[in-house]
Amino acid sequence: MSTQVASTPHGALGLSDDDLLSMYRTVITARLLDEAALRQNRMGRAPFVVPAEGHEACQVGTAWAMRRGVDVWLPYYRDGAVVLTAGMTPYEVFLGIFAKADDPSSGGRQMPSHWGHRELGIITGSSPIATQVPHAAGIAYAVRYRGEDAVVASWFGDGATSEGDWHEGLNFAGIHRLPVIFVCENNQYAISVPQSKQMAIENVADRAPGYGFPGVVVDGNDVLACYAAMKQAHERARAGDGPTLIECKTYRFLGHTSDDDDKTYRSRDEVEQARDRDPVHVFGEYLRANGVLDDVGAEELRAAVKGEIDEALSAAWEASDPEPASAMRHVFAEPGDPEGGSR
Amino acid sequence: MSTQVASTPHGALGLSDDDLLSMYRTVITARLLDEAALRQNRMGRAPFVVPAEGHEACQVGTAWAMRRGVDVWLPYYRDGAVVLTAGMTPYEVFLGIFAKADDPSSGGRQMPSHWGHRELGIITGSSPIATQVPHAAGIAYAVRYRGEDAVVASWFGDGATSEGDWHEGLNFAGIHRLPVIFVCENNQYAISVPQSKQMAIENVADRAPGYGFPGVVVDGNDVLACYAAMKQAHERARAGDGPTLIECKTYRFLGHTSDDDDKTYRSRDEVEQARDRDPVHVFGEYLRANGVLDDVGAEELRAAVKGEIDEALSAAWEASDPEPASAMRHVFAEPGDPEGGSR
Amino acid sequence: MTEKNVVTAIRDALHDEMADDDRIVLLGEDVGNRGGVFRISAGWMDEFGEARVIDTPLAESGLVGVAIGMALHGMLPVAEIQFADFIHPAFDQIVSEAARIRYRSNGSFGVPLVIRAPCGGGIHGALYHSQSIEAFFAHVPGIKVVMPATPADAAGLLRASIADPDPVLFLEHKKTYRAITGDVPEERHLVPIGKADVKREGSDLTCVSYGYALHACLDAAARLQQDEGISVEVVDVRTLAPLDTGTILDSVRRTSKAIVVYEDNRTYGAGAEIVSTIAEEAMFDLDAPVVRIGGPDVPAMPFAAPLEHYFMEPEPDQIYRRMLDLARA
Amino acid sequence: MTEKNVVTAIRDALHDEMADDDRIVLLGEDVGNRGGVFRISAGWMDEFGEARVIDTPLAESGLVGVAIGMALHGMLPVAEIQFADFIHPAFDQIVSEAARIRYRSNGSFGVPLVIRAPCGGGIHGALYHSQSIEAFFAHVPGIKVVMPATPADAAGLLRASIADPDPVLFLEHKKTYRAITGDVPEERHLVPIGKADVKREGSDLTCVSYGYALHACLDAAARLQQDEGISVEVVDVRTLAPLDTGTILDSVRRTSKAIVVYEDNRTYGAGAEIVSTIAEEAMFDLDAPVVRIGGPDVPAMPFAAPLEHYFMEPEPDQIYRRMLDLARA
Ligand SMILES: Cc1ncc(C[n+]2csc(CCOP(=O)(O)OP(=O)(O)O)c2C)c(N)n1
Ligand SMILES: Cc1ncc(C[n+]2csc(CCOP(=O)(O)OP(=O)(O)O)c2C)c(N)n1
Ligand SMILES: [Mg+2]
Ligand SMILES: [Mg+2]
Repeated sequence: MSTQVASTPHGALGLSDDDLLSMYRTVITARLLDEAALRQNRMGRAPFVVPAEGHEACQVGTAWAMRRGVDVWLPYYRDGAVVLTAGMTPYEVFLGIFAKADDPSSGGRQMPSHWGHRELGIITGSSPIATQVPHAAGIAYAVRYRGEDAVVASWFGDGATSEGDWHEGLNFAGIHRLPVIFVCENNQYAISVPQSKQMAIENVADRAPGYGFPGVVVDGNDVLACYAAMKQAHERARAGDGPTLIECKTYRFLGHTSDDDDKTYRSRDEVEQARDRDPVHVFGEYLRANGVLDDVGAEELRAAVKGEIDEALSAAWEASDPEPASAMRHVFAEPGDPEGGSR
Repeated sequence: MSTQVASTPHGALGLSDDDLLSMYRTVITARLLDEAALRQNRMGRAPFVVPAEGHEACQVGTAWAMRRGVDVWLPYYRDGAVVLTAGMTPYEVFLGIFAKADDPSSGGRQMPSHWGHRELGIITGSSPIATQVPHAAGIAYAVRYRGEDAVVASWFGDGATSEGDWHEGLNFAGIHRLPVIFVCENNQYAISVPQSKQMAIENVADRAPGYGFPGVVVDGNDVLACYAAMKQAHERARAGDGPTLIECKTYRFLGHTSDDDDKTYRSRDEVEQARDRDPVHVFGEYLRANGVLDDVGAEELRAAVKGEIDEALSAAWEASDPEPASAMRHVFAEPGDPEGGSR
Repeated sequence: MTEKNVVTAIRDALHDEMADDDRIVLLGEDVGNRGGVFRISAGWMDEFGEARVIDTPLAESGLVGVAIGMALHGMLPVAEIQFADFIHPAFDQIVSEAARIRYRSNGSFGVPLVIRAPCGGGIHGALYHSQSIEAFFAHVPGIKVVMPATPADAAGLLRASIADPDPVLFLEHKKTYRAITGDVPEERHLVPIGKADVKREGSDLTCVSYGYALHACLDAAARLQQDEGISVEVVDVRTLAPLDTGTILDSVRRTSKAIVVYEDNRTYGAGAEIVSTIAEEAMFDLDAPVVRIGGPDVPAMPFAAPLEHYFMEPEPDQIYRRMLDLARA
Repeated sequence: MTEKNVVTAIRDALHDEMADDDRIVLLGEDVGNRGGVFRISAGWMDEFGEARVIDTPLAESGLVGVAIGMALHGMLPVAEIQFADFIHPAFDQIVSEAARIRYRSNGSFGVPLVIRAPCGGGIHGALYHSQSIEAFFAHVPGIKVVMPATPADAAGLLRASIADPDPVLFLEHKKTYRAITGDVPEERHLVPIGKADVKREGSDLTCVSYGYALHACLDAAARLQQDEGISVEVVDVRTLAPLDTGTILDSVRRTSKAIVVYEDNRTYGAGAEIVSTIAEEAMFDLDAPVVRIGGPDVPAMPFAAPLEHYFMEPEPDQIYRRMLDLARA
């Protein structure tokens, strides 16, 4: 059986067919969850949602190389599929979407998709872009200081690379050769601003040498390519060889958020053309071509996931809202609050 | 005569012997001015001075390629020799050192060496490091927007490259291919922090490709090498080819400022070794070797400059202090104030 | 006069100013094809050209720093911060640079820059799309801070801000954008920076407010007149810095009672300066202690509707009730 | 008890805490070989190792951001900002991140971070080495702001700040560093955050102050006692946020007169909150309007000696004279 595995591209990466099926299930979950959330938004039940559509391969591919319960995750708002990979459940995601009291990210205090989950090692994130990048470096410093084996990863968009914090975070990580991975999901737009107005270069990864560590460009619609790059970076980090910047070239299929109208700045042609390389289809094709999952199996999986999501959604919808006066709590520590953060 | 000129290295750069003598005079002026200022500091007459010693070649060399009265200058506090090249007089510099009412930079409001001179196109600078870098980009944008032929240059130390503003300023300049030159005077220390704790790379210039324009490393103790690099960058800028980052490798011979004690972080050996390549001597040697100035001439020039400086110092010392209640002025525009800035 | 809402008034005024003077450029994130997230500049990139409607990289410090450079070299930049909450990365460029350049150069240089920032809550924007930021900047000498609450003031103050030779932070409360309409003069009118405005005359007590909270105060004042015959004078501060203490003190001296209302976190908020000024200058004219209503001292407005409502109004109808208590005191 | 100056008290307290608990690290520009520009950590890089005494690149936002990361992962970072004036690039990391992480995560995460910042003027530091920054941060819920004025308070508040589970901005007035000496307990003593302290008892009027200005007030109070037999109670705020309104109001209610003194720019300064609180809560106890003395509203302290002196004291002996006037009112 292990010989059979090694004869496929995923086998060569050390992934079994079962691994691949789990990855695919996560990809499908992310996609169907997005669609369900968007429907809730149109129905007026979810005031704000952030679709990941188009980013599923690079999110699941990179996140898959991380270890649940060991590594530390600093995703950004578009990373619905990263947090599913880290262990968040669709129910928990919907608790956030409906701003319920039990939302693990914030108890309904933050906008949806501002992830945080202490038990899973997902560090609370905010709206201001790129602020998590120095946090990732600081956590990686602490990981090494404390002699832990963890790896820290921070995800962000192309837009984030323009912020001073991005520069300062990468620079610090490079100086100290920290066990941290920086993943840029380059979808070529910061809301409406095209890459050409964000930077005068083609590859964000080309900035990595300026910080003294390698930058890698991968096809963000190829889940295995993303996994492979991340796996290597993860090994580098654990070996004490320092950070890696991974740039995944991808595309966002929908508006920036449910508040955006992307027709103002992108042609429908451009979007349609990008959909030709929809990472969900690309992954499905790979599975079929390698005999991992046929059409019937794919349909069954889809239906199963859909059932799970519907259930999660209904349960979350029924959950309790936060108490109004609880708005005054947690400005400062309360007796019994956990200390610090991820550990 | 022109053939004779072209046969020397400086001739090949289009510099006549007279040009070279002017450059040398500026270098000597900077050095002697520093020494005089430091003596004033030790005498208790100047509470704070910032010596440029060691940086004279890279400052005069780069600044020499700029055009007085046309181009726009954004120096940092160590750039005593840049502002002399731009046209500031020793008298004006001493007005700043003694915080006199007529100090053109600030009327004695800022610490010495926080340069500004509207008539000369030297933009007012502050203490916070690297804030002038985005200003330079914005001025260069305005230069092009208004159809002017000017070139903008901003000088800074190696320390400045760690700031977010540095990243954001270079990135904007690269995107718009602006007529601006960024000059890094890399003396290997940000106060006491050695380069190895500031960045994981050897050359700051290697960051330029990340912004889509060239980076150049030059020997900052070789005034002609600095001039040559700047001249080329200046031509690029005027031709519409965009920014250049020039890194001058140099060394600061004295403390960071008169408040610093560099013995806490640098060995005397290291400093002595650097002095072997004192740019003033290197330049003097070049002049002698190329028959431009012999020892007698050099001594005469030195004596003449010293006389000028002593005179400037005495005159500035006698100038009026600012009126105490004038501290309340210029918070907002007063009737008759000039608009905007450099033009 | 034309009736418009606040966002339209801002759009029209900025449009006309740009059409009149090509030194003016608009720069910010998504101001180009997207026309800004509030669509103020929709179509302008085509109309004025890419050189004047500049989509910047996602970098607020650089954005403000570049705009300062432009202002130093003959242009009149209007920098748009997408949400006021994202102005914080530019704090150093605003405080250390824009606000200090004239002072530090002894008057040689000036920064004719306008920074526009949509602020305020109640629009389901959660912690990072709801903030009030006026207190931070009103404290900084060298920059002016204005915050119009009506369409006419928005248009007139925006024109005055662009005409001003010094940096002006122009705060636009997002909730007023569409909710507040009013008449705006057709012609180019300027509302002077530094002048408060009595938005409702009254004799029993003075209410001082600004921004969206002003409208809650006007509403409470109207109901108190109707319900209880209590006559509340409502002063719209309009400019936080420099503060028009004259208009405020005149009113308080007439009514002998004062209440100050603002949305921002209460403690060390802008209202503290107003209350303090009244206490120092008009204490012997007061018949009751000054009352201050500010937002709860929590880091920012939460997202969930019950929490957001609690932030905006911890007790039901609190402005009305505190006014009533004060009138009866 | 040992007599020390403020900078020594800070150094000794921080040293002992670091020796006791290796979760504590010090990071900042030049804290390593240079020992910081005020030499607080001289020799510590050798003593505690490079991993605990960290020379950072010249980047304040990154410095605070990295420290937040450390605090989120089991460490207790002390971030040194070389001069408070250079904290502004880190404003976003402090306001949007450090101060909001607990709130936004509904209590799941916390940031046990201390940010030390030498502030204040009168030391010939000009515009960018003289600033007061307390008003900006005292307004931000989620971060505590302390500003000791004596060696004992500096030591005790620093220890309390390190022990605190939330972010604390620890402000050190540079002019107190060497100018102010006093007894400091040998043993590990904590001064509670959020408690003001009556530094001089009195009955004729209450003076509320903090930082270096407190000493000018104590000096004026002593002279008034001697010259005029006027008894001034001097309250040292010590913690700006959360503000101990109880101690302040108790004193004002006893003396019936209040003067608030601070070095920072007057308008929208921290003193406005204190005056406002007194006006709201104790107006009927007052025999005269509250008096407020703040710094001139100019962008920052100028360098030239005549200008700097003017900033620190626009009229000769103004605190003494305003106290005297108030006592006689
Ligand atoms: C500091 C800051 N400025 C502006 C914004 C508004 N904003 C939210 S997302 C975004 C674009 C981000 O683009 P990118 O990083 O490429 O991520 P993407 O949304 O494309 O995945 C902007 C400008 C913000 N959240 N924070
Ligand atoms: C934002 C900011 N942080 C810290 C400082 C304090 N400081 C002044 S100069 C300096 C080092 C600058 O080093 P570099 O840029 O290499 O220039 P050099 O002095 O070596 O010429 C530091 C940290 C400052 N002025 N501004
Ligand atoms: Mg993007
Ligand atoms: Mg240096």
